[in-house]
Amino acid sequence: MFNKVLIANRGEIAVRIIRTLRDMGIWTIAVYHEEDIHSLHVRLADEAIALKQKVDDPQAAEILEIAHATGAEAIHPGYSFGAERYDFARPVEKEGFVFIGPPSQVIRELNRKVTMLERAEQAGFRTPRHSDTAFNVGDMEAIRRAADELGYPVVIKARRGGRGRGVRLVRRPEQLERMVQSAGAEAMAVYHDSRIYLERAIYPVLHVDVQILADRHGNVIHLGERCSALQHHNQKIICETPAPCLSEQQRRQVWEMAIELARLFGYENAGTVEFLVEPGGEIYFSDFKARIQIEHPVTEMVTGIDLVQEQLRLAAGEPLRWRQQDIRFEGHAMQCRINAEDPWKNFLPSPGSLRRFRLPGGLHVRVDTYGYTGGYVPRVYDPLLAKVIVWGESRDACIGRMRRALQDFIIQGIPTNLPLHQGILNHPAFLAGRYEAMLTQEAGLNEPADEAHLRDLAVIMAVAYMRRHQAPQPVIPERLTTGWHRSARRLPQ
Amino acid sequence: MFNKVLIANRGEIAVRIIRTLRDMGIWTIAVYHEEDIHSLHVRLADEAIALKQKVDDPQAAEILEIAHATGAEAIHPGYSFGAERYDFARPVEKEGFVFIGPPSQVIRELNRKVTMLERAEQAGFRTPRHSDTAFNVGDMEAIRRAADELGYPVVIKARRGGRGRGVRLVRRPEQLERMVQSAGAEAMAVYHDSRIYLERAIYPVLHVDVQILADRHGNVIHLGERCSALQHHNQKIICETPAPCLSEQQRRQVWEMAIELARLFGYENAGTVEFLVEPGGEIYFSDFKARIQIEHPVTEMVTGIDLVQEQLRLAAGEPLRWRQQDIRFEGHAMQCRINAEDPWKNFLPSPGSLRRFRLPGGLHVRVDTYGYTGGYVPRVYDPLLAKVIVWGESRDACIGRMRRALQDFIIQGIPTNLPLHQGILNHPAFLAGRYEAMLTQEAGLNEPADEAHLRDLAVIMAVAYMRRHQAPQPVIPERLTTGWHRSARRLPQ
Amino acid sequence: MSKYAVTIEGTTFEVEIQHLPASAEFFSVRVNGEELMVRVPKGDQPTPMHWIIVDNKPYEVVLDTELRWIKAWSGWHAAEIRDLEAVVERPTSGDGRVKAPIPGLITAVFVRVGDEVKVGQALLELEAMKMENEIQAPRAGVVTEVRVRPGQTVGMGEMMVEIS
Amino acid sequence: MSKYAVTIEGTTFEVEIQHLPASAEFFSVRVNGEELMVRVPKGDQPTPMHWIIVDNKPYEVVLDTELRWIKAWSGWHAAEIRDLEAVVERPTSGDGRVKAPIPGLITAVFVRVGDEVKVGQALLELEAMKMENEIQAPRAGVVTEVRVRPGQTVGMGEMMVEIS
Repeated sequence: MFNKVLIANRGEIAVRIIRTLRDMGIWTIAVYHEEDIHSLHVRLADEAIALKQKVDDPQAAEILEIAHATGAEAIHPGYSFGAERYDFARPVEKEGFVFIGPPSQVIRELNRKVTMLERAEQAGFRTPRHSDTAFNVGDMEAIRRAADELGYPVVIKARRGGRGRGVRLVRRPEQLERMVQSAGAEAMAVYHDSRIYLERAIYPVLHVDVQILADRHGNVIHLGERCSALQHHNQKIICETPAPCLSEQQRRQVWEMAIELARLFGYENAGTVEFLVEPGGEIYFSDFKARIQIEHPVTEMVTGIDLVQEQLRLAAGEPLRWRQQDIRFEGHAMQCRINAEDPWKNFLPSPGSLRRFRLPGGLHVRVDTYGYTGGYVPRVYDPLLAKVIVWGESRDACIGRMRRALQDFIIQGIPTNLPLHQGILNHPAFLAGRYEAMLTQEAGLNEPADEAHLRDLAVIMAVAYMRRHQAPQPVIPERLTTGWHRSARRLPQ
Repeated sequence: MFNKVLIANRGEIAVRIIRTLRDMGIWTIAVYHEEDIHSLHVRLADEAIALKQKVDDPQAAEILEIAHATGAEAIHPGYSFGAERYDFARPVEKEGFVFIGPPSQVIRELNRKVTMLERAEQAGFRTPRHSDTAFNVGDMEAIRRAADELGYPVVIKARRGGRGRGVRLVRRPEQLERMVQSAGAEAMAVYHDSRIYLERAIYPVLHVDVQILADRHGNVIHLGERCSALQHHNQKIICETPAPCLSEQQRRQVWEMAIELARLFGYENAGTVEFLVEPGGEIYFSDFKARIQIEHPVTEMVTGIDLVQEQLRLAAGEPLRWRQQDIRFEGHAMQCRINAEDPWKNFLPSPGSLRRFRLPGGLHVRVDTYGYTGGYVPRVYDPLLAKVIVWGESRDACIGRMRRALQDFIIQGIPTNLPLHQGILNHPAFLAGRYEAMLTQEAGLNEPADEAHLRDLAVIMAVAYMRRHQAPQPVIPERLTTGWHRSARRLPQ
Repeated sequence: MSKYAVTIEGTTFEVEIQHLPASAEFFSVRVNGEELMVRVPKGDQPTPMHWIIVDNKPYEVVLDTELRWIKAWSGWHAAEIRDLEAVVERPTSGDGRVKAPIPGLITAVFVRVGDEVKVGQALLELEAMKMENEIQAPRAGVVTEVRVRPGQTVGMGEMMVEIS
Repeated sequence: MSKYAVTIEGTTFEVEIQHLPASAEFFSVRVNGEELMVRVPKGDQPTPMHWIIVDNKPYEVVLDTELRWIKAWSGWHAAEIRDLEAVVERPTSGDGRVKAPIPGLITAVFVRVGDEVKVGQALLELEAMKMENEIQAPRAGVVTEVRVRPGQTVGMGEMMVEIS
């Protein structure tokens, strides 16, 4: 195994990888941009090197210079879209470092989304109908023609794909141009490639991902599926396994398809095969991610397997340690993404200081985060602050524990999307596992509260108001010093 | 299942129980003495009632008054010695509440240690040789006679037993009187019963405990053993499962003996059967605890079973949910007890404010604690502040993860015994699983450090010293303002 | 004694608070004719406080610095509070200036000067922290000024659109 | 520039610290002939600080308020520090007064006035936080005063025994 590994990522991703490396006794080299100096990953690593560039989008040259200087043997790209960049993986390999992921050639093939889908189609897999080619965003005439051919609603997707970025659902032709420009701009910012392609929209649709592990000796296994139908701002905010929305037959079907697809593309290391499932029952292969996902911990919870550890072993050329029949799935696991977003301001990002940050704990509760009391959510990165992952012997037990864990997660200093999760965890459609019904309704943000509880909350507000006035050096905006202090904003309904 | 449960305990015990109850959707009623107002259990409960008495030793009357007033249906006594008090359990039953534990009659029988051991002997179990009766501490003549008969070294034990309190190892006759007085005083303080009995010392000896679950329908299963040979101040500071010190045959033997003993005493609910194992191979039954132990989380880690949840189900009269063959033991688990004790002052208790309290996290790491940043370790209770529990697929993986977890546990404000654990986790005898060899050597407190590391530490000290001088309002004791500031104390070797 | 009207989730409560002489931690509170004991435990409590015991129920709360909302275990609740003993009552400022809540890049502007807008109507799109964020009208009215155009970066608090 | 001698785990290092003009966060340090860059990141750092980057290695440290020891990932290490530029060098106080480190109950006293004691020898037993705690002699010498007897309770910092 390696002695020194460089982690070319930031935030909870870097924290999560550093923890496994240190569990294994491997020396960890973190990199950080000045914005991230107060992130936990800088403090947990054995060595931390300042970068000139932002870390979520690393240029190979600077990272390789650091790898040479520190004596790293391998480089872990993390599991954001940076892990899927051929122009990062290839130089890493060429300079003689081990890239913790699939060979760069595989990454390149999987990145050409249209070609990849066509190869799968030729092998007999059903895919969502899509345009034959990718387009430059300037080529509106061709784009419009392709959209008309597919029929509305249509989905715009970035040619390079990943993380729900550069994705837009277009319901009516008159929205097309604006959406194409917006998607292209986002894709340019994220992937340095503004090209997009079109896909017929399947709506409502369930997103099901299958985790696979493949070694370079031809062995491929799957570690079950994850269902992450609940999306907000095109990001999967709640995810669980096993998927409540699949029949037993569909479950086995996606498992087998994932393994066949991994073999078809000659995949190696840990990867994720993404499917779209129509509530009617049709299953479409939609994407193959050359990495693990933000949601991988739910798979770790039900299998007991540390996926980052297996990534290292596979990248080091070791054979898989299990056959398919050795893998057992126990109980149910769920993950909530806690974002630094203000539910009172249409979920705008809310960077700032974490004045109080008390994590939930106890049996079967895991939190992956770069935050801590006194830490900071930087302005320049995505708003993912923490992931709360819980396990339960059943889905109900899992939901009960998640509810408790979110109640006990105390974050002061910035608003977060915690209330959105609490609303979803009490939504009848979610409790029934009917994800498709969630898509058309917005979850309320509050649990039903009885009069005695509201009375207590009113008392607390009154005491807080009074204490502000009594504070020795009050820093009170003028509008608070008397009368109605401000019309309270209602929550988005 | 119950709707409202009162938890008659404090600290990490109350926190741990509250979490499971809330996972199950049960309303939790905490009690607290003024000293504990800043303990996490007060903040996590649905309802928190102030007590006039100290909480670790609850008088039934006040607790019952609260149970009536709040509408509790059941009372969980926690898992300190208070859980084994007949004079607490009996009134709880009599007033119509469910006592979460075995029937009070069973508690009474198990409390009479000498009688209990004799009953086991009559049923064919080997027990350590002990005095025929318990003594008043004033009766030194009889005690001396009994000690001479058993032969030195001899162990003084409190008649009421439990938690290593009132226990003294006497190597030479001239130590006897002082040790008896000291043990008696401690037993009086803890159990309100100063009577003691004597046991022939088995030395070196391994302590092995077996977790059992029994329902009121005659079903008994075990959940494996725990090995906690590493004691400090007579408390088990490190504990693990499976026990590395047992042969496969010994392991099966203690499992079976535990089940037979549970049947012999008509046990119900979760209980712990304690054995002493001579390195030579002889196994002695030494105690039967009418409760789970501080160490129960390691069993939860390898079985996936929430023991507090099962206690509730069993107390509610439900049958066991598993047969013995359904129980599977996966991997290895370990627990370190983090005590508020100053390793630089002979492990004196170190109460005070938790200025910084950052928990380790990630996959398979659990921390049970009543502390948080801004919290407080009170002066009047025992020094157990936190338990770090980790799981690994092997013992080595488990130790690697525990090492990392302890490195990442940041506690500022008070000293703790963390360095003692770090020393043990690097001790060759511990790494080899040879517990018996640990008993005769003290672990060093530090990992071996190379020159470059020491150089960095020296730089840090120098910078810290300089910054103190530069602080705008230095609060620097005179001896720090110049010259050698104080002879550094060496750690206890 | 202080007296407030607090509206929470549509229900209004009249709350009278009396400091108990013995201690700064305890208050006697009268609400809807009931007498409750309230405790704000000392410790590291900042303003606004973050934990409180009301009638034996501990509440771990996060309060908006402007006291617009309260987060407790039951979720987040909007609140309005009025000091019933305040002599002068000032109106809210009624500010219709829409400022950048976060630094970022303007990717689209949907309104022009003279447009009539409704509460919640999309005004523009601001890209920040890797997200497209729709900025909505905080009040109904007529757009009187548009200071930004697509492609422009804005700083925190920079005025973008004015509605009056 | 400041200059210190620091002894840690038996090895003594001479450390020269130079503030870099540009920032209060960065220091240039010379130790054993090597030049190292040190950074004390701002933020909520109290005195003593709790994290620092030395030569690209982040250290999460807990320092004794009296700088007697440092806790880093490698464990706890005793340290001695001497300011090499201090003009007046005062001796350590050599205080032989043994004070109660914690409030508690005296359960046993093992020495009498006039006894000669060695470093680490047991002086008395103090019960506190449910534990019997042995209080040991901090230095060798002769017991000149014993102020406590078994059964007596002592407060924090109360003088119990003096050795000179």
